[in-house]
Amino acid sequence: MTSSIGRHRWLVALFVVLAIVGAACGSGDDTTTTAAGTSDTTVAATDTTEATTDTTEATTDTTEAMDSEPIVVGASLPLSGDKSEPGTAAKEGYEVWEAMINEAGGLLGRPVELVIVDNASDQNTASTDYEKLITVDEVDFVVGPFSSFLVIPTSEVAARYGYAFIEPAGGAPDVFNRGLTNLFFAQPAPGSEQADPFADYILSLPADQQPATFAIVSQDDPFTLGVMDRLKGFLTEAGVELVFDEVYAPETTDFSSIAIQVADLDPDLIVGGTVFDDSVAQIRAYQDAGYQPRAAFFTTGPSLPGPFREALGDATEGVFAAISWFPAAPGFQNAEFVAKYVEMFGGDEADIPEDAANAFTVGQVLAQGVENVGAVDNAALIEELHKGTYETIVGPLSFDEVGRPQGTFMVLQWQGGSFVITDPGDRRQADPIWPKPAW
Amino acid sequence: MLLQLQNVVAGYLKTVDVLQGLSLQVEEAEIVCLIGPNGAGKSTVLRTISGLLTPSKGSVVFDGQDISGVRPDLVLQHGVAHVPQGHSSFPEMSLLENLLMGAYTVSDKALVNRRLEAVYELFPWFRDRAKQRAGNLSGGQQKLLEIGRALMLEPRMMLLDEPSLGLDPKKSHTVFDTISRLRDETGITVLMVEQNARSGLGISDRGYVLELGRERLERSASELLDDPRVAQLYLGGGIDDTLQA
Amino acid sequence: MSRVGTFLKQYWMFVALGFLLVYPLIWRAPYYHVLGFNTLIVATAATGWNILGGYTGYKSLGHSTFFGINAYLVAITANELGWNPLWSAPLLALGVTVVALVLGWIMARAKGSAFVIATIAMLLIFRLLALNVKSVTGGAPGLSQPLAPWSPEYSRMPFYYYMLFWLVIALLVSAYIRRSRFGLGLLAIRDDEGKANMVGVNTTLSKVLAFGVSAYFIALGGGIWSYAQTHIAPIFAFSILNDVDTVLATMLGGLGTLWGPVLGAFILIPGSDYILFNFGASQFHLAVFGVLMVVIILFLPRGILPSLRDRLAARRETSSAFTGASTMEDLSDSQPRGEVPGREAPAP
Amino acid sequence: MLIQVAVIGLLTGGVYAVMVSGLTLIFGVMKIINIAHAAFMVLSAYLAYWLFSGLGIDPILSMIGIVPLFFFIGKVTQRRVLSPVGDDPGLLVLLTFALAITLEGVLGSISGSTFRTVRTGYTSSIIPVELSSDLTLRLPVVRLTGFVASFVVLGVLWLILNRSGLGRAIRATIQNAEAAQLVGVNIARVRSTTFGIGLASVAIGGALFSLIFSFNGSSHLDWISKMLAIIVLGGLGSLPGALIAALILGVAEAVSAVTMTSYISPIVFYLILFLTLVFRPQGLMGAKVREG
Repeated sequence: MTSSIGRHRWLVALFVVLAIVGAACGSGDDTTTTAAGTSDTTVAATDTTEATTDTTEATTDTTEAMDSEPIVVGASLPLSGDKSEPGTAAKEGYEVWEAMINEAGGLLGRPVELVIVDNASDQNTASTDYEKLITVDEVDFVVGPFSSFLVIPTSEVAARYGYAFIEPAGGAPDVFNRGLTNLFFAQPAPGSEQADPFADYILSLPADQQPATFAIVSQDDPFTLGVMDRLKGFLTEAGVELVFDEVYAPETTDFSSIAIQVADLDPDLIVGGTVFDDSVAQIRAYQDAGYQPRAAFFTTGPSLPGPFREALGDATEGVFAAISWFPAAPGFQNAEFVAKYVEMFGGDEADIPEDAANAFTVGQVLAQGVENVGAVDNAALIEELHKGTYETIVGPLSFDEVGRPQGTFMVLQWQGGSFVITDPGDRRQADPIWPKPAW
Repeated sequence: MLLQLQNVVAGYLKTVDVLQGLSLQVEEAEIVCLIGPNGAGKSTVLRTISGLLTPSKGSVVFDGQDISGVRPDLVLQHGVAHVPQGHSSFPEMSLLENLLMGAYTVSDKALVNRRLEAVYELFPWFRDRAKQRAGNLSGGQQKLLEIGRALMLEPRMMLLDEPSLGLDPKKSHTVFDTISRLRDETGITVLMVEQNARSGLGISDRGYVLELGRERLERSASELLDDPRVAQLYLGGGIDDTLQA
Repeated sequence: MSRVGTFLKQYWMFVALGFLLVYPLIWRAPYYHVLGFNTLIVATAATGWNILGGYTGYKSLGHSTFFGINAYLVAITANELGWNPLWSAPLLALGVTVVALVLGWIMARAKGSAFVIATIAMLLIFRLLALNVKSVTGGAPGLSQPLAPWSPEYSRMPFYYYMLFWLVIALLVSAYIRRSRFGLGLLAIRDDEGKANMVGVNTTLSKVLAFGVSAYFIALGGGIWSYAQTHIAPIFAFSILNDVDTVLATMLGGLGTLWGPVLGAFILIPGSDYILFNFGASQFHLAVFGVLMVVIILFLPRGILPSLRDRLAARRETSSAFTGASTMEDLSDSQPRGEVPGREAPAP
Repeated sequence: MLIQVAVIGLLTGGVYAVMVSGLTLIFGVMKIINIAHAAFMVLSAYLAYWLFSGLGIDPILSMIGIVPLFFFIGKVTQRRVLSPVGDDPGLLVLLTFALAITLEGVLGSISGSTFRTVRTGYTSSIIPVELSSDLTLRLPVVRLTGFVASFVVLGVLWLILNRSGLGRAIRATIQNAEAAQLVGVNIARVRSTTFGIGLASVAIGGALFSLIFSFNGSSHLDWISKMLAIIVLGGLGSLPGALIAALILGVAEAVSAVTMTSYISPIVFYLILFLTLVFRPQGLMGAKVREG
């Protein structure tokens, strides 16, 4: 008696648990399937079945259509963990896009619904998230996560199911050299080309002003190292001497030793391959060490105006960085984006993170691509994206065969408590200050 | 009767009781020795009295008051001091600090000093080595220090767990001598567990033989020393005991 | 008791296995196969970890070192030599086990907290090596490897069944060890290492072997994970969060029991995925996870299986209607003594 | 240049000493490795940051409020959360880890993930010390403040431990918990008070931390391994050991970053930690490690 009850209870417990898990997952499955208009619950719906259903819906008139089934766009973002800073900004960018497109009547006349999940900055979770978004929630489109780390494995998942994969932030060389044709990087240029316009500017200086020496202090990150490699090539080829080249681990927080070494060598130009908090830590360490370069460039950090200024105060003056977007940029729908962002998330427009703008760009590219295709059809969308040119807040974008964008970044410099665009010349807001004032 | 244990059940795990209904009593100013094989629960008896363990059944009554399950620091206030097995001095503290720790619960400084003098009188060499680190004392000296520390509270009763453990015969002789002398000079009651049954019983008035968590035999110390069964089982010395167990 | 009950009582293991075998066919979306695969990896790792952490009482927080090493070995041999991970993963895991035996032999000297921190240090060292030896590991960006050859629609199903097979093997090994003399020696070490030594258990050898066996199943999972993931990077391959999953699954289900680690994994992994997916819109899910963990440790410190058994044992004691042998022991496959390490005896 | 680097390292080491003093003390008394220690430090840093950015209170001043608060939190946490669990080191490590990620989650939910740091008027001030005509040391004021504060904190801790009844009870519990109980020390209270003191000291560490480093909710994971390394090298449970190890480590870290690549130095450093644990678990100072 005892034994049967004992075993029975145990088994019941197991089944209850499995049943709950199954039900929890299963229920989501059912509703989404219904939403997509297919009745086949056992086989993952293919794009074609969805496409036919959606095309018919798209023909109904607009007022009615706004009550129709939404077009669901899924993304997994690093909202916690290492990359939560830019991940959260990207989420805001996507949300602004969702709000704006719905106010404007939706996509193909249907409302747009975002499904954003947190991958905790973990590759494995990110991949699993996209598997779930595509095969269980059966979202109509997916858009990318944040950083090359997460883009690399997740774009493979999207490729496996034939989904287009437009992503806001993952421009390392490895992202493009795997030959995926469904991936599109929605920034003006591949990440590694970020510092190219800055190199151009340096080399355009008159010979007597050009720096003779420079130092590179970079985090070990595929994105920053990619940028550093190109910059190093340009400058050394032009005869600027690289006197110090240090790569530090991502968890490094104390730069005093590095700064003292740099101060000792006293190079004319300091280049930091940073992802944000390390740019602040580096600059503080250079201040402490008494190092005053003639120019300083950091990959990311100076482009996040609020926190950067708060952490450094007047020490920001004269610092250079590259940027794909800024609040006053002339890009398509930029003013509306800036206004909507401030409306939704508050703060000053100068505090809008670039990462939010890049995510918004993804939305713009997706929307224009889908409208051009005229249906929810990922295969057609992929083909379309390789052909067209898209108007975005970072300027017109077009993509090569592996999704590399064909544009350039801008150079910004901090002047008088905020930053201005100094290069390329056609977008210049103010002349660059050279050499930079002491920090 | 100063201390009385009745049908005490206690142990470390919920499922296994070491003491399985043990009863014993100790009279005022008596020295009582517990002997028995390993695992009989001798130390457990002391730990239950001093409050380190809470009995699940039965009662521990000291001087008419039920102290079963009372916290160790409060049992101490009743006047029961426990000197546990092995080294229990504070090795990084000086000898003096160790003694002062004995009077940790006493806030009256004058009283503490009076007691300190009394302990110095019993163990004059303490005074010379007051600044020495306790961990540097020899094993026998440490044991005497622990006894001296227990005396700082002027307890009415002292629980001693294997005071001769790890000491050579000469030193353990000194320790037993001291215990006997203490009782004679201060009238303190002693309940002691001793592996070295012959020496333990040698200074005791009475003894209990414990087996499997119960008392098997209760006799005067001299009767136990003469009992052939006890002699065969427990009087061979420490090493034999281990073999028996 | 109904006939169904009697049937379940006798064949529950096969019913559970049967369920796991048909699961991917019922839930067809590949996501469920990925979820199942991830769960099976943790269940297998936890079953292995339990041999060291549960039976022997040495709780390692750095065993994902071996997960990471094998993940890299499999990726490198697949890229450079074209080895198929399906056979290279279990084979290379044997090599990783040799490494584990050496490390275990070095660490056999450390006990208690020192052992726990030493295992964390071991993990950090290997992670830094993976980051730094760029010519072999590709550094921080990591390594990509070829996609599995089968069609995307079934992409994850083979991985699922493959891992299910290895979970069964791990359980057989764990059950065998639990019943062997070697296993008895491990339990003795957990209860009192000094005494175990005195009664003739070669404690060092036993600990080192337990260290190695547990490393094998964790390494195996790492190898297959690497293949399924197609891209690996040091911070994910050598992550203490992998250890936390493994340890938490074991403790949730029941430390030192045969089935506990499996049950724990089947609750924890789908559960945390659910939390992440549904409450993940902010860092709030971390707090939920943390509080959940605190609650489990406070209220179910011995895990689900032993707690259930206790409750039943208590009922048996109070109710005279219950007769018969104590079968709960076979259920959770554990002995009553010393299941709560550190609670058997007061600190010496 | 090496002298300048070493001096900066020494100042940083002083701050490390405050960060870890509570951790090693808690281990000594309770045999608990408090994985949440760094998370509590980040919590304190956030409080200091909020008080500074909201009310303009200097972190050094805000300690007056944060320290008693942390003492109280520590006492309650030990009583209500840690002590019911018993003394299994594995369980306790997991429990404190759970506390750490709970804190991380709560901080992340409240403040997002932006890295923060406190920038006071003296943040980038330097005190130049001229050693000789061609060697001038540049001492950053914040690090100097941290260094001085750390000695104040350690001095106070030393006084508590060696000149008070509570300190005697704490030391007695560290050296022999059972014997302490038997002379009338209320161990439960000593433990909760020690945990309180431990957190109070890390509250100070956190306030200093907020002046020197930048942090967000997830920062604690990077710091806890460094903290563990320091207290292990110093001998688990030994306060003087922790101080010496912190200073040595601060200097070694700074100097090795100059003489080796920045990757090699942490490997060497974890290797030393690993080998110390295995072959000399009593640490540098020779105090006995207590396995629990």
